[in-house]
Parts: sequence; structure tokens; C-alpha cells
Amino acid sequence: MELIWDGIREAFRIIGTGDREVWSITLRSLLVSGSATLLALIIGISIGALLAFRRFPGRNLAVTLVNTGMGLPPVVVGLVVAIFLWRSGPLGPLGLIYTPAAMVIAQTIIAAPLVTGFTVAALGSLPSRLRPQLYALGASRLQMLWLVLQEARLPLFAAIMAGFGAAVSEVGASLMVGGNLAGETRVLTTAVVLAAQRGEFAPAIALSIILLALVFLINLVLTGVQQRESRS
Amino acid sequence: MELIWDGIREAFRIIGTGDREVWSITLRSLLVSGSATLLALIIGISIGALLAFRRFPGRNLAVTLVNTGMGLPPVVVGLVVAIFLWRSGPLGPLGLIYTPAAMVIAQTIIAAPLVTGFTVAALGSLPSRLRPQLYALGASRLQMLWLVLQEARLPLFAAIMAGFGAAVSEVGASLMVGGNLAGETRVLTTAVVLAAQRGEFAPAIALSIILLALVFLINLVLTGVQQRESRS
Amino acid sequence: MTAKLALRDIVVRRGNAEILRVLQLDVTEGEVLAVLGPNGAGKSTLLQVLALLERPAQGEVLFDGSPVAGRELKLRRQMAAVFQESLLLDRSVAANIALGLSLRGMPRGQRRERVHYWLHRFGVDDLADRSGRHLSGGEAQRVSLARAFVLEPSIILLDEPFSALDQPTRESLADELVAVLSETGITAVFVTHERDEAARLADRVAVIVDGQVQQIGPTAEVFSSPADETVAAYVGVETVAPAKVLESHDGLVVLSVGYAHVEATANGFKASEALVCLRPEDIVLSVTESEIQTSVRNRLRGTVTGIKPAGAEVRVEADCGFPLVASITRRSLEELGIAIGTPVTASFKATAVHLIPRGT
Amino acid sequence: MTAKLALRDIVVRRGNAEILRVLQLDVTEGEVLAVLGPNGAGKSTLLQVLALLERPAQGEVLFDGSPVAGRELKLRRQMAAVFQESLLLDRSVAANIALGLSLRGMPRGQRRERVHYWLHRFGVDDLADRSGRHLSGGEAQRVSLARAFVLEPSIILLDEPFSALDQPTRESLADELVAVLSETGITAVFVTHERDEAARLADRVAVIVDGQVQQIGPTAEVFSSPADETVAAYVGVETVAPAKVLESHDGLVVLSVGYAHVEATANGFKASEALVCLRPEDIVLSVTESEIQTSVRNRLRGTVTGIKPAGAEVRVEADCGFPLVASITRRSLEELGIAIGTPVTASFKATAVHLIPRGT
Amino acid sequence: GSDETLILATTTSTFDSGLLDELEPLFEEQTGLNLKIIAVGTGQALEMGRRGDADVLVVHAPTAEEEFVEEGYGVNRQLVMHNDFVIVGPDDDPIDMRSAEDAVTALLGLRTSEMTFVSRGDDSGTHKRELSLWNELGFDPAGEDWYLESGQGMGATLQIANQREAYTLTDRATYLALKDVLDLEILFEGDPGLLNIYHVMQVNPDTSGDINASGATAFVDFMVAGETQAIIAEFGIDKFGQPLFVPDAGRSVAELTEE
Ligand SMILES: Nc1ncnc2c1ncn2[C@@H]1O[C@H](COP(=O)(O)OP(=O)(O)OP(=O)(O)O)[C@@H](O)[C@H]1O
Ligand SMILES: Nc1ncnc2c1ncn2[C@@H]1O[C@H](COP(=O)(O)OP(=O)(O)OP(=O)(O)O)[C@@H](O)[C@H]1O
Ligand SMILES: [Mg+2]
Ligand SMILES: [Mg+2]
Repeated sequence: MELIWDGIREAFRIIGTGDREVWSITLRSLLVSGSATLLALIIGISIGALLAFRRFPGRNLAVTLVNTGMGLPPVVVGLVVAIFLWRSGPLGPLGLIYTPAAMVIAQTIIAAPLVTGFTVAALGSLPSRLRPQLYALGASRLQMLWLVLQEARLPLFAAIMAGFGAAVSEVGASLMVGGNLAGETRVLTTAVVLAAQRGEFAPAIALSIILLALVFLINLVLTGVQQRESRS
Repeated sequence: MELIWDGIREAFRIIGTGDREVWSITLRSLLVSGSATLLALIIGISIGALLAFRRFPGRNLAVTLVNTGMGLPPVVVGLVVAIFLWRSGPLGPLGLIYTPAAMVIAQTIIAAPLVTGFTVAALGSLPSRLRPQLYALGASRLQMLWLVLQEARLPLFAAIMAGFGAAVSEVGASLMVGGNLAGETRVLTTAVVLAAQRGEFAPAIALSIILLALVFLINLVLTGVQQRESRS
Repeated sequence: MTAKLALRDIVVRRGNAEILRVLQLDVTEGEVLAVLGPNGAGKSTLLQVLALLERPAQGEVLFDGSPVAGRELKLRRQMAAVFQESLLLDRSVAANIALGLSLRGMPRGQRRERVHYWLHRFGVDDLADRSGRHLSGGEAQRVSLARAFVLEPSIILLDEPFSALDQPTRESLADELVAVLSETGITAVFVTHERDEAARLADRVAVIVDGQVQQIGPTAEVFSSPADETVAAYVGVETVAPAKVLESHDGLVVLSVGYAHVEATANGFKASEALVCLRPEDIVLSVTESEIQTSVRNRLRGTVTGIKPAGAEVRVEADCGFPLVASITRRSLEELGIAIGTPVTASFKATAVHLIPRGT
Repeated sequence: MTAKLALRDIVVRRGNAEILRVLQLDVTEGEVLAVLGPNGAGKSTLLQVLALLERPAQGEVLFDGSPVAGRELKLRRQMAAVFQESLLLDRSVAANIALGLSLRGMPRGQRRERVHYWLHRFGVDDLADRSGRHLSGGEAQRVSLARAFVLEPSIILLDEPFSALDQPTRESLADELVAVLSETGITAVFVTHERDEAARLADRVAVIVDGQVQQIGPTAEVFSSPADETVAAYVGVETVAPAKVLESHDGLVVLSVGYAHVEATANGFKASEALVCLRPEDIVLSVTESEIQTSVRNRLRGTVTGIKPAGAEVRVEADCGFPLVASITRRSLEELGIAIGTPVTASFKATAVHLIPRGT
Repeated sequence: GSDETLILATTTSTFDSGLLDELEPLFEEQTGLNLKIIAVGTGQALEMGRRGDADVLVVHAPTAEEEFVEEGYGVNRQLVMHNDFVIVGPDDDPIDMRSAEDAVTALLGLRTSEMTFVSRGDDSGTHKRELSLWNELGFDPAGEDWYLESGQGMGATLQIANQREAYTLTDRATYLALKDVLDLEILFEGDPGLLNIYHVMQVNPDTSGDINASGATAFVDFMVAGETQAIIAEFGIDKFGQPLFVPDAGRSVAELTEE
């Protein structure tokens, strides 16, 4: 228990003094996971809309695969991505291993099924005649998609947060493909793991708190944006 | 790439020969994560229904917290649960640290926000007058909940899978509170990590494949159940 | 007698807006109350309050004379309500109709028979195995009606129950409804925009405007003497008078209305009491008695009691044993020299008389 | 002239069920076509096909004579369709109404004015800032109508557009619609269960039964000579005859109908052509000429051409310069000795004549 | 520095001590190379070397390393430093391990008393050393009730031993780093068989085309350079009051065990 208090005190100290390294790690987390979330949103919303709106043979299997994807262990994703990106792997020549780009790839793979799942859930429960009615008012395919996404904005918002949450909180894949290099690929979660391994529990908790504060803040900002949107 | 093929071959070999240890690890994964999913469902559906159906002050904050919860890093959950369960911690006397029960607790905390998020998404987009109409037909509160859950069965099914997926694929918390003790708390993900650390990539991939096959199978079984349900 | 359902001093708000305020409303056991009024008047809201689904911001709902608070579920199970939209569940039509019964714990075997009966009665037998999600508008409305009637409740609340039905079905269902309601003595409240439906089905009519009950009373009274212009706009002005059947043969019914006798075509009419409805444009006024043979079977002598201009026409009120209203052109008014006090003969065809059967 | 919208050999299936089969249907530019028929007949499906929202399993849709394939979006933007349910978006009513305009890229400033105009026209000005999700049934329907009309499309497709409206609104909107349609020459197809609405609004009527077009033709024709009993059940039987206005004064209109002249109350009527509608129960038949003064303004001599029993009544068809139908009791039939060939006088009041204005 | 990178795969225990963090900027400054330190299990480090996914290794599993060199994957293997393994356990030491004469008797006490012992069970250098001690005792503890395999790194294993009031074999550096949060005491130390010896070696550039051979050579040279060795000798004094490693450049393993 004490440890947790120490951690909280440490977190405030770090935030208060503006520790440059913590600051840059936080920024890196945000950039890497933000990019991964963006990619996951593009992939997840496209596939999700397809699964929610189209009936095609194999659709059930596709849904099952997406659901299975939500259970992809980060370590496995990390291992497989690493196998591809290692110098000995097929994509080795790209030199992506142990770079933030590699982490973005791995996190995208982890976040995309969640975003897809939420998108299917959100769009699937809209009234079935809404889409034809929108077409009937002159919507193009893209406009229709944009409108139904707005209509389902609350659950989609959850999709964004689930995607970002999965990306930013994941550690196994980041360690594997990022290497936890100080100043290059160290992000909040890998820093937490390192601190914990070194027995530095209070800093570990402090970093965790900063991580959660980051997620919470982004939530707040997006909630604000979303509510401003819905008012206009 | 070769590694992946080796891994697949190894996976089939293990499944074919029925390796007792792998079998017991798989069963443990299933039990631990299954229990955690069940608990997460109870918690997540209750809170999710509350958030979807009730308007109360602080509701927005609650939703934001749930969304933030979807970004809880397993290592952090693991660390905090461990701090509580360590002998020195407030719950130390229960003697739960490094037991499957501890893993169930940690995984429940990880899975519950996802289940909640999906539940809110699923129930929130049902027509707003459906609930009063069900009451008008004589439904009690619980019956109403049961009916709307069935109505939203597809997204809720995704909630179950997301919850189970998050629980079974998680590794940071299981390592921290379970200890990855051979024969006691070693589950598929922690076994994968161990194999990878040993540089035994092919077995690591084999175990991953078994893990994914497990998730996929459970998906198939539940899909089957769900479709039989909806037909009757 | 205490009312089956009663509202006392009810106020319903949405946000800051007060959308319904009812000082007192009593629904008597066994009666059929029609609720009419403009869009957005609060009719559906009233129904929700009566169905114990919306707890008013203020006031009390009484069931059999005592406040409902705390026993809503038990009481709701004695009622059934059909909403304006048909909110069917994503399961078979038969399962949708069986829903309320299974919520009440009725065993599957027993349910089946009841469900089939009502499937048939609403003409949706063929749809039994189809999904509730893939029905046409009218089919869905029928199913949602069947879903309520199958419960055989003691109170039924219907919100524009026939709005999506085709006209022949609407008419035959109205007939059925009359039969079912009088057979079973169910208390019913229904919202409708169709004056005919209200006149045909209701014992009493309530007209709601702007969240307030503007007028409530026996159907004949409300229809023939609307309290004000707004009410008149919603109920129309017709002659509606209570009548007793004297004899009935050869497809003709003879009724005593006030001091007069009226002949009407029977069209399957069987009750002993009725409301006689006459459209103003169906009544011919003449100032002298004619002897010629026409297909007009009713000729009632009386005196003009009032004259009101109404657009291009004039509405002439006359007492011919009972009060009736005829609409004639201005030119006829002049040519016939009609004024208040003029003795006139009101003629109308037996086929123009619309009969609404009344209770026992 | 090529049709604005045409269907050729269309088949629509759901699962294995064929729910619509149309060999040929042409909607002419500027015409108003009403679609009637029982629940589940396929009316809404037909509308979806015409709106280019449902691609038929077989057959072709022609727009201005050429197949639509590949240019659906462009063509859809020349149309507007209103569905049976009002599917409003979770944004303000004004934003809902502006939707189609913003989809077409109209700048915000321009939109505002148009939106306000139509908000007003459908009587929902007060709701502009309310959410589309919290409206009463009728309010929602008005908004969804406004959402289509604001587009000022060249084709408008309406599925039971007035089903949730209160009666005065329904009537005034029908009047408005007549005005708008004739002002703008919009081509319109609308589904309705209200015979009156069809008679009042439509140039032509199509009756769909069981997924097939059972009869299609000019309104007067379909209403006065339904092709078979099923059609008759859905359109009712009325006298509907095209007429030309001869003179109009003192609130009275004199029209020439076939060889006869008919007087009717004007009630704001201004067109030069009209459909004259008469309910069978409003027509009195007599066998000798009377000289007495009554409020009856129309007396037409003619010959009985047909007699059909209809329940407790009898429907007598007579040619009095134009074909008309009167319903009388069996007893009157006997007493008057009416048979085919009997010369009769048909009398009806000017107020009983329902005039439907026809455009140029 | 330059964008020429050098990948160092090292064991977590080396990395977790923080020594490499201190050396990294020095090396990068001296060579202009971009050093990427990947902390992984011993097994994974060697496997990465075999596959050519690392250029240079710092590990502490002599037997496995020799094998690695023999197979032709490793070249230029040099002794860098050492510290030692110790056996830690609960302070009250119920089996009185403190009085054991050598490592094998210490383990024998565990075996006979069936006191819980936590093994890393992860094929790490520490785990291999522990197994070789059991082997000397002529006993295979695998599967015994009192013998737990944590399958994790040293830190986690110490924590488990701490919670279970059990004994475990640990390297001194990790123990010192975690000492504050543990109730475990050193109960046995000083046996020559408990030396923890770190080598640096280069991955054989002939096994794969991508290996940065010159950089790897530079790193090996760096590790055994006098300046570096001096830093190693000082490392940890400020924090623990004693150095964590003993620099050994230029000596042989035989010399160490003889001490
Ligand atoms: N959330 C809300 N905020 C403000 N007003 C509301 C809200 N929800 C409903 N209303 C208003 O309450 C009034 C009553 O609605 P209600 O549904 O009872 O009308 P109704 O009489 O059934 O109308 P209709 O004939 O159109 O079905 C309407 O004017 C509606 O706009
Ligand atoms: N998925 C489906 N499978 C089978 N039949 C279907 C399906 N969806 C719709 N139908 C049937 O198609 C028929 C035509 O439906 P449509 O909505 O066009 O009827 P409608 O004429 O508009 O009826 P209403 O007057 O009730 O609105 C209905 O009988 C309906 O049950
Ligand atoms: Mg309503
Ligand atoms: Mg329809």
C-alpha cells in the first residue's frame, strides 16, 4: 500500500519537476500509440462497416476471425512481427526492427480487431432502414458511412478509446519489436516494466499513473470534441 | 519465416502427441480466463446497462473512466494487484499471491472495462422506446435486461469475446500476480514468453497457435450456441 | 364506483418543458375511452402515464382507487400497451406474440394455442415463422396488436393502433375490437386521429390540446357539441345521437332517437342500443312536405334552432325529435327562406345513417 | 413521351419469396401516382425500387428512358423519398431537414433560408432546435416530409406520408401538396391507405395486391370501375367523374359532367377542371319528378344500368349523363320498383359533391 | 551518432543492473555507432546470435557460450567481468544454511528439509548454474513439490521467493538492487563454484551478411578497454556501498576459480 502512495507522490514530483526523460517517453507513447490507433481506425472502421452492412458468404467466419483477433496476445504479435522484421526475416532489409515504426505496426495489429469489433457492434444495431433512407436523401456511399458513423458516435468513440487503450497499454509486442531502447523506443509501458524489474516500484507506479492520466486526458479531450460536435 | 512454419509444424506435433504439460497449461488458461471472463461479464454488463440506460449526474465521468479502463496496462494491473496481495499488502493474509485466483482477479480487472464498453455500445443503440414497450408487455426489470441483451446479442457476443480475448491474451499481470510457476500458475501466454526468452521460437509459436486455436474454437462454439438460440 | 385507472393532478415534464398536465382523469372499468388531439398534444405521453411507464413529475396515478407506487410490475401485468411504433424483437413473429405470456411464466404448451388464436385473428398466421424484423409496416402493426391482445389483459392501451393498416383491415379490426371489448369487458384507452374510429369504438372521448384535456365526455356529446373551436376542428361536427333499436328486419333497423324514429340499413348490426351518426351533407332540408316516392326513408319534421355560416356553406341546426345539423348552400338557404324558427323537414337515406352499436 | 421513371419486367425477392413482380410501370413526368393495396402487398418495396434503393433481382429500371445502372447517385439526387418510418438523425430538427441539401454541398447560408421555409410549411418551426430523437410521432413525420420537400426534387416518392398526422393537418397538407405539386410539376408517387387522399391527390392510381399490379389507370377510372372485387375492396366504390367548371359564384360552382350539369359548394375551389366525387349513400333516387322545394340542388334524370346487392343495401348504377352509383335499401328498391332500364331521378346536395381540382 | 547501428543482445540481469545504460553513451561517443541494447533471456540472446539478428552478445552462461563458439556462431569471446551467485532465503533460516560449508551441502540441506526453493526455470545463466549444482549433488529436483519453477527473470523470482519465504539462487547484483523491497538475506556465499562470469563475444560475421563486424569488434574492444574496466570496477559503489562487478579483462576463467 505504502508503495502506491510513494508512487503517487513520485508521480506528482515527476510531473511537477517536468523530468525531461519522462516527458519524452510520454510523448513517444502518445505518438506511437496515436499513429497505431489512427491506422487501426482506418482498417477497423472499413472492415467493421463491411461486416455490419454487407451479407456475403464467409461473413460469419470473418466475424469469428475478428473476434479471435481481439484475443491476439501482444507477445505473439510481437514475436511474429519481429520474425518478419528481424534482419533474418523477409522484411529485414527495411531496417524497421527496434524502431518506433515497428512498434506502430505491432500495435496497429493489436488495436485493429478491437476497433473492428466495436464498429460492428455500433453500426450493426442502427435501424436497418436508416442506410437506404440516407441514400434516398442523396447520400453517396462515403457520405452515408460518415453519417452513420456520426449517428453511432458514442460507441465509435468507445472504439477509438479501446483501440488507443489497447495500443498504449500493450507491452509484450513493444518490447519484442521496439527493444525498449532508451531515447529511441522506450515508451511508458516498457519503462514501467523495466522499473518493476529493477525493483523500482515507486517509479513504476509513478509512470503507470502518468500513463493512465494520459489515457484519461485523451478521453476527456475526445469527449469534449465529440460533445461539441453533437451540439453543432 | 521458416520459424513460423517450424512453429506450425511443432504445434501440430504437440496437439497430435497430446503433450500432457501443454494440455494442462491450456486447460489452466481456459479455466483462469474463463472465470475471469464470467466475472467481467457480470460486472461489465451490470455497469454497462446502468450507463446505457440511466441518466445521472457523473454519468459522463463514469463513461470516461470505463474508457480509460480499456487502456489499463496489464503490467500496471498486475503491479497494483500484487501490491495488494503480497504478504505485506492489505490482502496478504488471504494467501492469494501466485495462485490462479490472483490471476483471475487481475484478468477480471483487465477484461471488465472492455465488456462494459461493448455493453454500453450494444445497449445504447437500441431504439429508446424498446424498454418501455417491454415493460408495457409485463417485463420485470431483470426480464427487460435479459430481453434487451438478447436483442443486442451480436454485439454482446463480441463483448464476451473481447473480454475473454483480453483475459486470455494478457501476460503482464499473470506474470506479476501468478508468477508463471510451472504446474501451478503457468498459462499459455506466460509459457510463450518463457519459450521466447529461452530463444525457443518454434515452441513459442506453437504455443501461440494453440492459444489462438483455443480462442477461435471458443468463438466457434459460442457462435454456434448463439445461432441455435436465435433460431429457437 | 371507483375508477379503474385515475390520474390526479398529473404533470409531466421533458427537460424544462411541461408537456402534459391533467387535473383529473378517470377511466371507468369496462369503458372505452378515445383520445384525440393534434400532433404533439401529449396523447402518447398520457398513454405512457396510464401504462405506468412514465412516472409523472407531480401527481398521482390510481389503480382501482389506490396509488400505484411500488406495485407497478404487478399492475402492469394486468395491462397491455401498444405503442405508436411497432417495436418487435429480433425473433419469430410467433415468439414476439408469445413474449408477454412467457414473461408471465406461462408454459410453452399453453402459449402456443393462445398465440395461434391471435395470429389468426389479426390475419398474420402466414407470418408466424418469419422474423419480427422483416415485416411490412402494416404487418408489424398487426403483430404488435396481437402481442398485446394475446395477454387478454383487463386494461388495454393502444396508441394509434390502426394507423398503418389498410382500410378493409382497419374496418374489420374495428368491428372485431368492438366485439372483443364488449365480450370481455376490457377497459380500453386508445389514441387515434380517425374521428370515425373514435365515434365507432369509444364510449367517451377525451380531446387533448397543448398538453391539457380540453374536453372529455360521452362520445355523442363531444362530437355533437364540441366545447370550443379547437375541439371542433379535431372531432368534426356531426350529428351523433343515442338511440334504441325498436325493430329489425329485412336488413333494415328502426330506431327511436329522442322523439323521432329513424330507419337505417342494418349491415350486420345486432345490438339493442346504438349511436346514430349523420353527416351534415347527407341531410336534406325541405320546407314543404313532399308526397313523391324516393329512396329517402327518413323524413323528420322539426324546427330550425340555429344557423351558422361555415365557409361556402351554411350549417343549419334543427330539432327534429333530436338535435341534428345539416349543411346546405347559401343559395338554398335563401331560396328556401330558412330562418330560426322555420318549420322544416329533414330527410336522409337509410344508407346514410351510420350506426354505432352500444354496450349490453 | 418517354416515362420519367419506368419499370420493365421487375422481380424482387426476399430469401426465396418473390415479393414483387411488375411487368411494366411507367410514371409520366409531372403526374401524381397513388399506390394502394393491402398490407404486405409490396407497395413499399415498389417505392424502394423506384427510388433506386433496391436493385431488383431481375428486370430494369429506366430513368428518362435509359437504364439507371451506374448512375444511381446522380439520379437519386434528383429524387427524394420519404419512408414509412421517420428515420431522423440524432441532431437538431433543422439539421435533419438541411441534411439532403448539405449532402448536395449547398453552402450553409443558402440552406438556412430553404430550411426555414419548409419548417414553416410543415408547421414545425417551433421544433427547429429540438433533437430529431425526441419528437412525437406526428411531429417526426412532418419533419421527415420537410426533409424531402426541402430538396425540391424533380421526383418525390412518399410512403404513407400522412399516416401519423392529425386530421386537420392531414387535410391542410393534402391541399398544400396539391398546390406544390401543380406549381412545380414534380412527378410524385405515393403510397396510401386512405382512398380519399388518393382520390384527392392522384392523377392515376395503381392497386397492388400480392406483389402484382392488379389495376392501374386514371383515378376516376379505377375508383369507378375497379377491375375486380379485390381492387374494389381497396378503392371503395364511389362515383368519380371528370368535370369542367362552367361558372362559379356565390360560393357555388357549376360544372359540366358528361352530358349533365352539377352544382357544388366551392369551399375555396378555384381550378378550371375537377373530379366530381359522390358517395353512393349521398345520392337519392326517385321515380317521379318532385316539385317541392328542398335543399337539394342537383336533380339528374337518367336510366338504371345495373343493380348489385351489397350487404344489407343495394347498389344501383345509373347513367345520368355520366355513370353514377347510389346505394339504397332493399325495401326502397321494392317500393320504388326499380329495375334495369327504369327511368330515375338522382338527387344530391351541392354540399355532398366533393370536388378534386385538376391541373392544366 | 551515425545511423550505422550495432545490435547488442544481452541478458536481462546485466541490463537491469543499469551498467550498460552507463556504458552506452561512452561507447557511442567513442565510435560514433548507434548501439541498440536488446535485453532478452540468455537463450534468446544466443538464438538471436545464431540467426544473425544481433551483432554482439554479453552473456553469463559459459557452457552454452562455449557450445555457441564451437558451432561457429561466436568469435572473439572475451572475459569482461564477474560477480557471484549467492543463495538467499528468509532471515530466520530454518535449515541453518548459514553454516553450510559449500554450495552442494547448502542444497543438500534444502533437499532433505524440503524447504521451498524457487528456481528460475528459464534456461538463463543463473538457472544453468543452479542446475549444474544439483547435478553435482546427483539429484534432479524437477517435479518435487518444494521445487518451484518461476519461469521468469531474477527480479520476479526473488519476489516470489520473498512472498513464499523460500530460498533461491541469485546473482549478487540483482539481489543488491532489490534488497530494499525484500525480506531475504544472503544465507550462503563465497563458494568458488558460484562465480557468475560475463563474457562479451562477437557474432561470427561469416554466418550472415548483415552483421556489423567492425562495430562488434569495436564493442568487444571497448568492453575490455582499461577505461571501461575502471568504470565497471566503480559501478554500484555510490548506490550500494560496494561494487556490483569485478572487472576481469585479460584474465582467464581458470585464474578466477583458483582464487
Ligand atoms: N425531450 C423532449 N423535450 C421537449 N419536448 C418533448 C420531448 N420529448 C417529447 N416532447 C414533446 O412532448 C409533446 C407530446 O408528445 P406526445 O408524443 O405525447 O404527442 P402526441 O400527442 O402523441 O403526438 P402525435 O399525435 O404526433 O403522436 C410533443 O410536443 C413533443 O415534442
Ligand atoms: N426478408 C423477408 N423475407 C420474406 N418476406 C419479406 C421479407 N421482407 C419483407 N417481406 C415481405 O414482403 C412483402 C412486401 O412488403 P412491403 O413492405 O413492400 O409491403 P407494403 O405493401 O408496403 O405493406 P404495408 O401496407 O403493410 O406497408 C410483405 O409481405 C413482407 O412480409
Ligand atoms: Mg403520439
Ligand atoms: Mg409499406
